[in-house]
Amino acid sequence: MATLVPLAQAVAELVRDGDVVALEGFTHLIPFAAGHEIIRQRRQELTLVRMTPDVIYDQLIGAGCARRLVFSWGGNPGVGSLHRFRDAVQHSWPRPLELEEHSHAGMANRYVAGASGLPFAVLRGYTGTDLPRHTANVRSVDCPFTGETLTAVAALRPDVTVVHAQRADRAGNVQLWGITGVQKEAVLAARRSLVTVEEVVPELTPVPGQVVLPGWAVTAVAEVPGGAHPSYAQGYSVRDNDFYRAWDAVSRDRDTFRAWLDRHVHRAGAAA
Amino acid sequence: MATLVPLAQAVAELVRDGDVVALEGFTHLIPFAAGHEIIRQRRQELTLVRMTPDVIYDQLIGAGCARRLVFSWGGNPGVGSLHRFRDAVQHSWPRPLELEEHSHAGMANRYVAGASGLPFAVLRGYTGTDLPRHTANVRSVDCPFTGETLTAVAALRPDVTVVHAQRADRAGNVQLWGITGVQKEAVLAARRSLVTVEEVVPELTPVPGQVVLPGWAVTAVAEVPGGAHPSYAQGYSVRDNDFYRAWDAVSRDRDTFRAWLDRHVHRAGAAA
Amino acid sequence: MMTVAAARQLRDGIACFVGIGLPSTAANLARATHAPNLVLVYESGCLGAKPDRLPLSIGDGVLADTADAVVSVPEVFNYWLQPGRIDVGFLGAAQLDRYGNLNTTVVGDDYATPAVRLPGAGGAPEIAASCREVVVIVRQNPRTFTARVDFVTSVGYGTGPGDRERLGLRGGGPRLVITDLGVLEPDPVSCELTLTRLHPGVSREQARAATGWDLAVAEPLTTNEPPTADELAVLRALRATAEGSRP
Amino acid sequence: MMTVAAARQLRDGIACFVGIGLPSTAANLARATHAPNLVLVYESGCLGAKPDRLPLSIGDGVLADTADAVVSVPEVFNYWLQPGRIDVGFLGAAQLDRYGNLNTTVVGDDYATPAVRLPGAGGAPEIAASCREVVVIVRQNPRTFTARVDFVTSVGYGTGPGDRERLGLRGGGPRLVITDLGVLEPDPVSCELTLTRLHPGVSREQARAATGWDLAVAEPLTTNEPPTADELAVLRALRATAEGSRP
Repeated sequence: MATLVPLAQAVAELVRDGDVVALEGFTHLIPFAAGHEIIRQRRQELTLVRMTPDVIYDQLIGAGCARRLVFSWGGNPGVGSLHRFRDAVQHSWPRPLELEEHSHAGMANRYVAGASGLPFAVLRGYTGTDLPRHTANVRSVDCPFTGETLTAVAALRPDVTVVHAQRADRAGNVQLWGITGVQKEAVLAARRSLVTVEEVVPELTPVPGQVVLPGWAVTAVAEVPGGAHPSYAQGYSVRDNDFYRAWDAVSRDRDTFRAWLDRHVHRAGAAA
Repeated sequence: MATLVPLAQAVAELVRDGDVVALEGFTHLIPFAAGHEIIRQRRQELTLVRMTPDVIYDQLIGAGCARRLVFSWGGNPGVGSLHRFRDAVQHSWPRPLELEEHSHAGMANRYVAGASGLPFAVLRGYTGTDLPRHTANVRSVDCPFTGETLTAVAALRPDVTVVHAQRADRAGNVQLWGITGVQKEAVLAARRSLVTVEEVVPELTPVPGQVVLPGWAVTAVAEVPGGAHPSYAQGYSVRDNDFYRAWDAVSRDRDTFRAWLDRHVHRAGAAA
Repeated sequence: MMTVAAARQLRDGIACFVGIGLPSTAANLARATHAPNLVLVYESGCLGAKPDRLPLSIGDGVLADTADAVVSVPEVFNYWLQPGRIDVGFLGAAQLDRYGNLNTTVVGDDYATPAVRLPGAGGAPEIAASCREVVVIVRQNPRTFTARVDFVTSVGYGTGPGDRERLGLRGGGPRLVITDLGVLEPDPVSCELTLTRLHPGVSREQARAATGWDLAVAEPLTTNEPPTADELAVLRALRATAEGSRP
Repeated sequence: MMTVAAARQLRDGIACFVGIGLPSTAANLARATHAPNLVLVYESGCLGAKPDRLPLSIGDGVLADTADAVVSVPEVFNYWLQPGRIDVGFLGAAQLDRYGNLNTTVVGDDYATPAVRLPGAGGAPEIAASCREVVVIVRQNPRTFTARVDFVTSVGYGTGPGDRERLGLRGGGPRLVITDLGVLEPDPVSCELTLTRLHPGVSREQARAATGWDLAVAEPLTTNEPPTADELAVLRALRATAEGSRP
């Protein structure tokens, strides 16, 4: 049964230095507030996992929390590049960042394998590309029936997965809807999980398109209204496209970025 | 784009002698009316595929439509045995019936592989049981990362899958909800598909727990109100448990069964 | 008494994979008495179903209506059962041997021409493989409790100690076999099913006579508490909801 | 003109896998003009999205709100893209070679210390592998149209004829490359991208000068019809909905 705890306590208990941490949310429901709390608690040496590292990972990388990034597409959607990510890769600032990169199909299937308790997943993918040359987690497997050679990807098993959802009830049952991405798989693949929610309600009224994660499959739930900003929570907020556009200028310069981080993450948390 | 056609025409066009035919619906939404139409059109030599062959397959088998059955659990749920199925296996009446049997997990994953365009699926299953000795469609596969030996099942690719759903719109988009079982996978795994629906509506109002099959992924839709009876369509009907109980007596005796079939299937169709 | 004994095995808050019939009755009895937070998982995809009446089939509408989540059948097996998220799996059988291997496929020596064709495997092989522990509920007689099962549908302890590990089965295997006569548990060393408890009014001789092998008996052999008035009242009320379905 | 040329390629009723930016604009232009039944599939899991404004990201709420179905990300790749259900996939690239192989990963000789780190693969490798055909939309200049891509993120025709079959890629590969100068198509024999059409006002010399290899030119080389007034009006109206997003 998931416990309901404040965000700071949940991050303190569930996210440890050196962990493999997945923050998921496919454009929608990105757990920004939890990411900021990880920065505030100055976690180090994390392996950050995410299909689409976007602004929240740019912030975590720029803050120096990450040693390694496992991903399939790193950019500011609809805007352009992630400058902190590029600065880390191209100039090792603020520290070197190891990369392990995949395709979306590969990452999604790695989570599926993790959620399924299997060591690998099979797909048609990567063939003929240069991607498999740079990771040990893509190999081939022969079909035992047809002999056809297919691609195998190793299961992802994060130490902790963090996602944001619209609602939870007091038993920790979690409800999300709209674009639900790979969150169910990412939570079920992880050893521990933290879900931040817009609100805790007495009862989860069914909603079309919902995904429900039973409380007994989640470690902790923290109520964090607006915890997905500047991404959005369908039914609660809209995407703050201006923030994404403004991030381009903020993140281009190291000092501007540091000032932003200090003001909007470190001091914002201290005041809360 | 799915075409909207009468049931008799749909079965005439889509279900052919000798086909591999899957009628799916996990206790809920079982396409009885379509099964009866297959009997009325006296299809022969079918390979019938279904996780839970229950009363509708008892009827198809007793009517002599099937040469082979691929399944994972054959019984009258909550009541007992399927007497026509047993008579076919134990006494070759009305004709011999070849069996290929699996576990539920195996069948479900065979459909998943078919829907995914893969020749096989990987699972933890069958190990240590006598099931793999009697089918060529269960083998082992070694994980290319850990070396662990897992089970592989061959993809299922029915020639035609038939399911029942609550609603469709005029473009053939199909909506079902409640227990949705393995229907999406069975439809997507098949070369052709037929969906019978309780009603065709101008617009599909979203419903919690819904599965929507886009019209461009379905071959034909036929409006057949009550087409799941004696199973049920959540929101439209309740399960006719008395029918399932009564079937036990009807199906025990060959003559009683034939009389039932003549009256409730052959003549019912002729009148329609 | 089988139902009551089975219900008592279910601790509150655990997740339990339930088939229809006795297991479903037992699980719902437990939920209505000492285990209100028992999580019932049905292979039809209903997670956390809270039926207010006994369902006749595992696809009964009341299961979907009351579930925390309804998922697809592939998902219930791949994401929920296979990774070992389910604490207890309930299984029945037409035949069972001294190592708790189960047969629900065919009776008779020849698979192709069986004496009795049974329903088959269903979810059982993977429930037996992957649940943290398995509880078998089965009536005890020499035909059912047989030295050798005609077909291994679901693996208990295979041919003895170490077999589950060798086969890569990650669940714990049968922890209890609950019959109409008493309770059997695997010997911690030999894995052989051993009579550990009798139901009230049953003798060890009756139990041994109802077993098709030389049944080991634990010392001391205890006797189960008879059903309480409360258990019986709840059970009767539950069965009354089942629209005349068999107990 | 790139957007209009791309939109014209989309026949009504087909299913189209759409990324954000130019492909999304082109697909929505087609839907608003000659192809009202075009099925837009976004990798965020939105099948049959019918946005009434241009989404800024592939996870925009308007896509989920207007979709026929919203499915999980694993499902959109495994059940919809991988089996070949999508007719046309749109891709962009930072580099492209004469066989239509695409790079969106790194620019520079050394993967570990790249000159420019690009976003990476996303859905592109499997879109390139599995869609029945691929349309590439990319601006044409010698830096982008390069003799050898620094990294093969997505396979076009590999090293030439037969390579896709050898690799087991089941989609047809790039059918068209639409640039700001014209249109290239693979030669049916050699698979080499060949200039087949120019946009109005562009010369073949301009196109050859903007290509980092010795660009083959089809005879006769035709010129695209300029955008119609209707196409331009719809395109302007669409872009006005995009909240100041880049064209």
